[in-house]
Amino acid sequence: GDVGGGSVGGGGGDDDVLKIGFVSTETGSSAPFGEANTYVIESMEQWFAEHPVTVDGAELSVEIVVKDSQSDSARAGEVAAELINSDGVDLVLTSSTPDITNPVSEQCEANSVPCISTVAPWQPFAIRDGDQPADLKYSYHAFWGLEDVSAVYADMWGQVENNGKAAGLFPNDPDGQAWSANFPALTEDTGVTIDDPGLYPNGTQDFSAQLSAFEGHDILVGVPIPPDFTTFWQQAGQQGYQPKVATIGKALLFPSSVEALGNAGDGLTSEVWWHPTAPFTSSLTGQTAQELADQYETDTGKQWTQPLGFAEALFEITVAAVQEAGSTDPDAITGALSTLEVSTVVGDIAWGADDSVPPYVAKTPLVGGQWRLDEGADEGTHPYELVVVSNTLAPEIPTGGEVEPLR
Amino acid sequence: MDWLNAGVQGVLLGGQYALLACGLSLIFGVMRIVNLAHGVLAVLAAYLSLFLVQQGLPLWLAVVVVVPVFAALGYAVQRGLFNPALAQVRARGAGGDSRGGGSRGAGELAPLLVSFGVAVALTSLLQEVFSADTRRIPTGDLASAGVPLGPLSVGLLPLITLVVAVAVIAGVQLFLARTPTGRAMRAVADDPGAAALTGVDPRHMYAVATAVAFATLALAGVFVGMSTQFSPGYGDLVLLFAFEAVIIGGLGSLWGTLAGGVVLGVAQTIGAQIDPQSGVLAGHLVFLAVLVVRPGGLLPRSVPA
Amino acid sequence: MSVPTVPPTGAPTITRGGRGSLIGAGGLALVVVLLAAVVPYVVTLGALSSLVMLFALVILGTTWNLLAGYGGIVSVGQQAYVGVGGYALIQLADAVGAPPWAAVLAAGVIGAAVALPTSYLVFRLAGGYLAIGTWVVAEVFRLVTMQIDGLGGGSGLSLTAFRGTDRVDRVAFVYWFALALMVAVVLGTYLLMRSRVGLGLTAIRDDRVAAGSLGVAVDRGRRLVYVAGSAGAALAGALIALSTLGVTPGSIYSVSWTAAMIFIVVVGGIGTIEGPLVGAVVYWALQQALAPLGTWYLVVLGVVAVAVVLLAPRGLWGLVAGRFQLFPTTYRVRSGRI
Amino acid sequence: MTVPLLQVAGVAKRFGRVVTARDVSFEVSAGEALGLVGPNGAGKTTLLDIVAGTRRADAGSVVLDGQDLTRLGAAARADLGVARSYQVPRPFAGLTVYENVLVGASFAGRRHGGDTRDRAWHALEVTGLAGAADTPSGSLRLLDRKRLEVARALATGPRLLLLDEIAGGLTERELPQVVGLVRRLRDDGVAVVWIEHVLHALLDVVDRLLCLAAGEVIAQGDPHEVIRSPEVVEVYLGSTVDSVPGESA
Amino acid sequence: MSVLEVTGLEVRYGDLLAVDGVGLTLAEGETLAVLGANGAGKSTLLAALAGTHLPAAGTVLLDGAAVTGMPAHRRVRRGVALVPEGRRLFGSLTVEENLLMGRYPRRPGPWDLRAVYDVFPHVAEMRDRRAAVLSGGQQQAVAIGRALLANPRVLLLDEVSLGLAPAVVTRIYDAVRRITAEGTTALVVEQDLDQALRVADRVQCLLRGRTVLEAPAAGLDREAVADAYFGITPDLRTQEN
Ligand SMILES: Nc1ncnc2c1ncn2[C@@H]1O[C@H](COP(=O)(O)OP(=O)(O)OP(=O)(O)O)[C@@H](O)[C@H]1O
Ligand SMILES: Nc1ncnc2c1ncn2[C@@H]1O[C@H](COP(=O)(O)OP(=O)(O)OP(=O)(O)O)[C@@H](O)[C@H]1O
Ligand SMILES: [Mg+2]
Ligand SMILES: [Mg+2]
Repeated sequence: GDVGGGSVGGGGGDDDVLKIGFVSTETGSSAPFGEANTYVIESMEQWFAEHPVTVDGAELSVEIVVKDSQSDSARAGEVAAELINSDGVDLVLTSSTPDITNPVSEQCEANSVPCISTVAPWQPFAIRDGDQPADLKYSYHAFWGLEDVSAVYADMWGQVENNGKAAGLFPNDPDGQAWSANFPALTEDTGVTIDDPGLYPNGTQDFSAQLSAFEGHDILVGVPIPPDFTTFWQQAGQQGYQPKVATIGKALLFPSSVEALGNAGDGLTSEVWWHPTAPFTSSLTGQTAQELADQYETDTGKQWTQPLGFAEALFEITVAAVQEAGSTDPDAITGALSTLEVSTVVGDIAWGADDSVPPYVAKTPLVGGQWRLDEGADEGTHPYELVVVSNTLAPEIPTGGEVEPLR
Repeated sequence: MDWLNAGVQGVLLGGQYALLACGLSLIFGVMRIVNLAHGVLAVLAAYLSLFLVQQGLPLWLAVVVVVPVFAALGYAVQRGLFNPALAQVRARGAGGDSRGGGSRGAGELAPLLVSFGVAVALTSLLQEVFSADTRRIPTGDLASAGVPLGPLSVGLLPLITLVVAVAVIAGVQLFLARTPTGRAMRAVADDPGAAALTGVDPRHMYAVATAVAFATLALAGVFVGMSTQFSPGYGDLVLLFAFEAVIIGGLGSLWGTLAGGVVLGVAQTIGAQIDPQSGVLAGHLVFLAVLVVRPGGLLPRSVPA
Repeated sequence: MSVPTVPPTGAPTITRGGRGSLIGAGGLALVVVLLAAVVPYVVTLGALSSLVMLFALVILGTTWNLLAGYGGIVSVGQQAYVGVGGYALIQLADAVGAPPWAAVLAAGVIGAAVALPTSYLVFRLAGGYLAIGTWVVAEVFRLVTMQIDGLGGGSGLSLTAFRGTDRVDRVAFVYWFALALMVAVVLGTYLLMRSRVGLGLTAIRDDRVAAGSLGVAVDRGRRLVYVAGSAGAALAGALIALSTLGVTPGSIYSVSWTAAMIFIVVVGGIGTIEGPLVGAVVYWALQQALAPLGTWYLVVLGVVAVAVVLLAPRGLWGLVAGRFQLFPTTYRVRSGRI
Repeated sequence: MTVPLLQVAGVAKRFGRVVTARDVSFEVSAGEALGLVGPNGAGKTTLLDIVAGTRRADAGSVVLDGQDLTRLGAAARADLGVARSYQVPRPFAGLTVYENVLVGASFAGRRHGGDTRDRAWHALEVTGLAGAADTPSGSLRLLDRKRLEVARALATGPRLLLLDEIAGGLTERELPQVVGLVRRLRDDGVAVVWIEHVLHALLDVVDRLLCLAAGEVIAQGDPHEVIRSPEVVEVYLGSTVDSVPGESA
Repeated sequence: MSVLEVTGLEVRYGDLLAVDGVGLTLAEGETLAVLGANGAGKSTLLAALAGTHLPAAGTVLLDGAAVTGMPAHRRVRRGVALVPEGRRLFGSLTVEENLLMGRYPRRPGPWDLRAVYDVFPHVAEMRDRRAAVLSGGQQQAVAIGRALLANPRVLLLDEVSLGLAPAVVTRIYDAVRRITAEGTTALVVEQDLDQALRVADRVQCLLRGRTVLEAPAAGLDREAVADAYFGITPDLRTQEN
């Protein structure tokens, strides 16, 4: 036989089964990202059991193989290779943080298997070495970019009187690098200059150097990991640094991390990539965003999180692409993805439609939000609420108020 | 002014490291165990306190509960896991039954690997129980409160942490230096076999040492839990800093550990003041520099060859 | 002048390994032949990729055992060289354009070249100090790497040299190459330990001062071990990068590599050539079998580590093998005298 | 016996306040045995360390056969023919007795050429350890450990042999074996320096005696004269005066 | 009633039977010297009496109560104190702290710090030094002092002269004689026959783990004892257990 001919390879296997591989993050430091994945994968398995995918009149049963990246990029690449080469999946889904999406996409490129990824701004996904987007043939990414974040941020900052000076709190990780490399130029046009004292390593325990450099900056912007932001924000309080508006990516993503800030989380702003009030519905289940979020809260008892919609969207995209391709052949799926248009629970997604991004990137709508503390919240309900305060980029998503300056 | 501020903040940071390092130093000094589970155990203490606080206990009462619980846990862990592992170190040291294909047994690595196993398993168990979400022990306004100190403003919580660290270290140091039990503990550290000949049960004494270490670690865990957001894996992030504090200070010297924590803290803040990217790196470089100049640490209690 | 005041009486028979060892070695050779000539044709490409990880683990375990088990240098910082190897591979293959096999070997050489000056720092320390010191050195490597823009900073690098190659060719190449490398490393370690140098190294491990008084060049010996062990870690790092097609500083410089090495060596049986082989297979098999359990996988891993140390202190190999050695390094004296 | 094999001149060494050697000088020729006595803590072992190169002196020189060893490390000196035993034995616990001795024969012993294994075996036979060749050295009892110390040193085929308390704890009947071994070595042309508190054994074989107290040579020369000198009687052999080492510094 | 009574004691290291059916009795205030060649099993016997290496068979009665399987640290509290081979002081503790470790079992009795300093006046002078920097002879004195502070019923001394300068040996044994003269019951293992015969009331000779000679010390011939070491004196009253 041939080398590696022991069993199916990628794209092989039964023609009446759609085998989806999912590299999720269930353990390790990024595990909160994976919680929504786990929930959606389970409900999708039920859904597909009752609703097989119909392709050209033939019914495909759907099988989902999940592997845990353990929050480690080497492990992510390893399990992606296993999914492709041992499990023989037809395509690979993955999400959340470039540390995971990029190695998975590399494996898919090397093994000629389609890969659909999300929950990572497109710049750190696309730009892997040097400053040019990589030339990817099998990877398709759906998310927004830093130009969108900066526009949203600028709009939010415009709602609060400020001196046009912003302090940048960027870590030395893929997100921080992308933020610090792109943000200053992007916000300059809006009259805000960002002072970036340099990328600090994750896990930094003392931010007094940053705090002394930040004095006199009305705006704080950054993408720290949650523990680092808590450390920073507390030390800011202790050492008397008080910006008018603080817009923080990543660290404020999950309600639990905002809750962990105590009262100090009130009024912090952040980009919002998915919100239950958005007027979108799932192309698979027909659930609205609100229904999906409510269902999640009922089933898990936890507050809804933004990755939820995107986990759902990954499956919507998959089914649409396979139907468009008319088969599970990897090249056919890749071909279908390159021009795919689909309306998902996170909004309209279309590849090849936007010349300002690489052809394998499809952008999703982005708005801005502010965390508001509900002082009178009952025991057992969630004390913080995320209110949409900026929708210039996606007017279809309704706002719930204006940015209030920090107290 | 910035430099002064950086220095002061560094000292406060050092207090945090020293508090965490105190138990590490005790275990390292008495048993030569490099306890890799120290960080995650501190996190466990934080979770436990948080749980109690969520049950409605005031924080001080939670601490009063958690510290003795951890002392008991330390006693049990030592008797159940570390003592058997240490027995192998000694078996190897005495040559013991080393007959056979050159295989020498885990030897001095046994405690290291046991603590590693505990760390890995415990981290995952914590995640299973508490999920990977980040938490914090609520402190009201304490966490972000500052107190003016001359021209500077320093955090109240870090100040309290430093004071507690100094108090704990002084207490443990006094216990070791002045009480018969402390003396017996040092004797066991020198020669457990000879200590047994004076009526000390080395295994019990080791367990007492670990109990004390765990009590201090629980306290450190509570302070970690108040001052930052923690998740099951958070312990690894600060474990190395605590080790550095122990080693800079020198084996077996708790005052050294405090000094080590402060040196490391100041190195990090001053380093960050020079270049915000390099705070942690500067701490590491100062650590290595100290070791190059004084391979025994700053204040080693010179232990005989 | 010299000793022989008593005439040689009843010269002893000195043997190293017996028939058991020969049979065992034959068995091992057979396994290697099977791995080289049969396995690739009967398993999936995915299985081959994960076997590459097994081979890398064997190299990691074997070289860490060289360090700790034979050299007495308990380094917790070998991830420094895993990282150096990974980055060197990608730079050589992508930026310089070296063929992958040459890039891997060169990564090993670079690892050795970095280890040599580092050893002067590390050797000032001993015991727990050395363990923590090496860990800090590895952190310094990671932090410095993260500050070099050319190395991708905190994001790391992707390996692009393989883009466009046929995947079967790629997987097959990496597989055979890793297999050959593993065999070379294990055999090389064995021959080293069997040689006079190996005897000297064991003496250094047991008592440095006494070894010195008997003419063993202690510093040179330890340095040799450190440099060779680090070169091995760098080779493994290069293989890992080759197989995962990229590196990120957090992952390739992760202390979990060293944790894996310690697990492999101690669980397998330290101070033997066979131990790390057994340990690597156990570690890899646990990973393969239990990874779907998510969190519980690590719980099991931790419990296995504790259980083996406490219940089988000489490791799994010590448990099954007793006096038997597949790779005989010790001498047995059958005295001519009574 | 014209040019001494070993020339130690003006050696000084202190640990903090404790002086363990102050301007110590002595010589030993090939085929000569020098006994080294003195109160506990006088600095005998330290002096041996300095000659063997495991410790560096603060001042002074060590010359072997006209070659200055002062800057050489222990291994280099072993290569030149200096061998020693340790007062507190230091076996390679992970190796068998035979392998322990093989280390001596394979490194410093290599300069003799010939078969390493034979040399190792002879050293075992001479010291009466041949029967224990396969025993893991870690499980030897104290006396056999001391024997192993001597065997390892012999396996290097030394020109200068430094022995540190190899007779302590032996019975009256065992002592003559040790004495005989030292005598044979000396007669073969090896220079021997032997530290020993078991005086009658020492006096049986040494050609000269040197007495050290608090780091200073207080008597040197004919063994029986040295042993009768008042200072030696006072600080070493027994009188009311308490010799507190280092204290006189 | 005898303070210590041992019958049929067997102690093993793996397959090796190091002490093979030894019996002995120690009356109050008596000093017994145990003699024998290297490896005869003397230290092993003491280890079994002190509880650092538990016997495989036989009984050890202390004041009539069985302590055979009791670990060392509990046996000290009952009054068995061993001065081990090689002194084994706590190097990082001061001399006085080392002595105070002897007080750990808190047994009442005549020995306190003052009494020990009286016997070893030179030790008093260096009470604040770390034990590690003492010379061998000084260490030996501290080790004996430490054992005395436990106010033992039985003091076990294992080759306390090993590696000591002649002057020191004399002084140490002077002290031992003074201690036993004050009524402390002692069991002494000693290679130096002259010293042993001078300090002991009775001697017991071991050969390969068995008792080969038991006799009062007074008038005993050195040569006879030495012969017994090697089992070449059938005419002496030997006792096989
Ligand atoms: N590393 C060290 N640090 C401090 N003091 C030391 C050190 N090594 C030895 N000493 C001291 O130096 C002195 C001489 O020690 P040395 O071992 O040479 O004595 P010695 O003559 O061999 O005694 P003995 O007959 O008891 O073996 C002693 O007081 C000892 O405590
Ligand atoms: N830890 C041990 N492991 C194995 N065998 C041992 C051990 N200790 C002693 N032995 C053996 O037990 C026997 C008795 O040893 P022991 O030390 O009791 O003799 P001893 O009479 O005290 O001799 P010495 O005069 O040398 O001190 C010896 O054959 C010795 O080899
Ligand atoms: Mg000496
Ligand atoms: Mg003995």
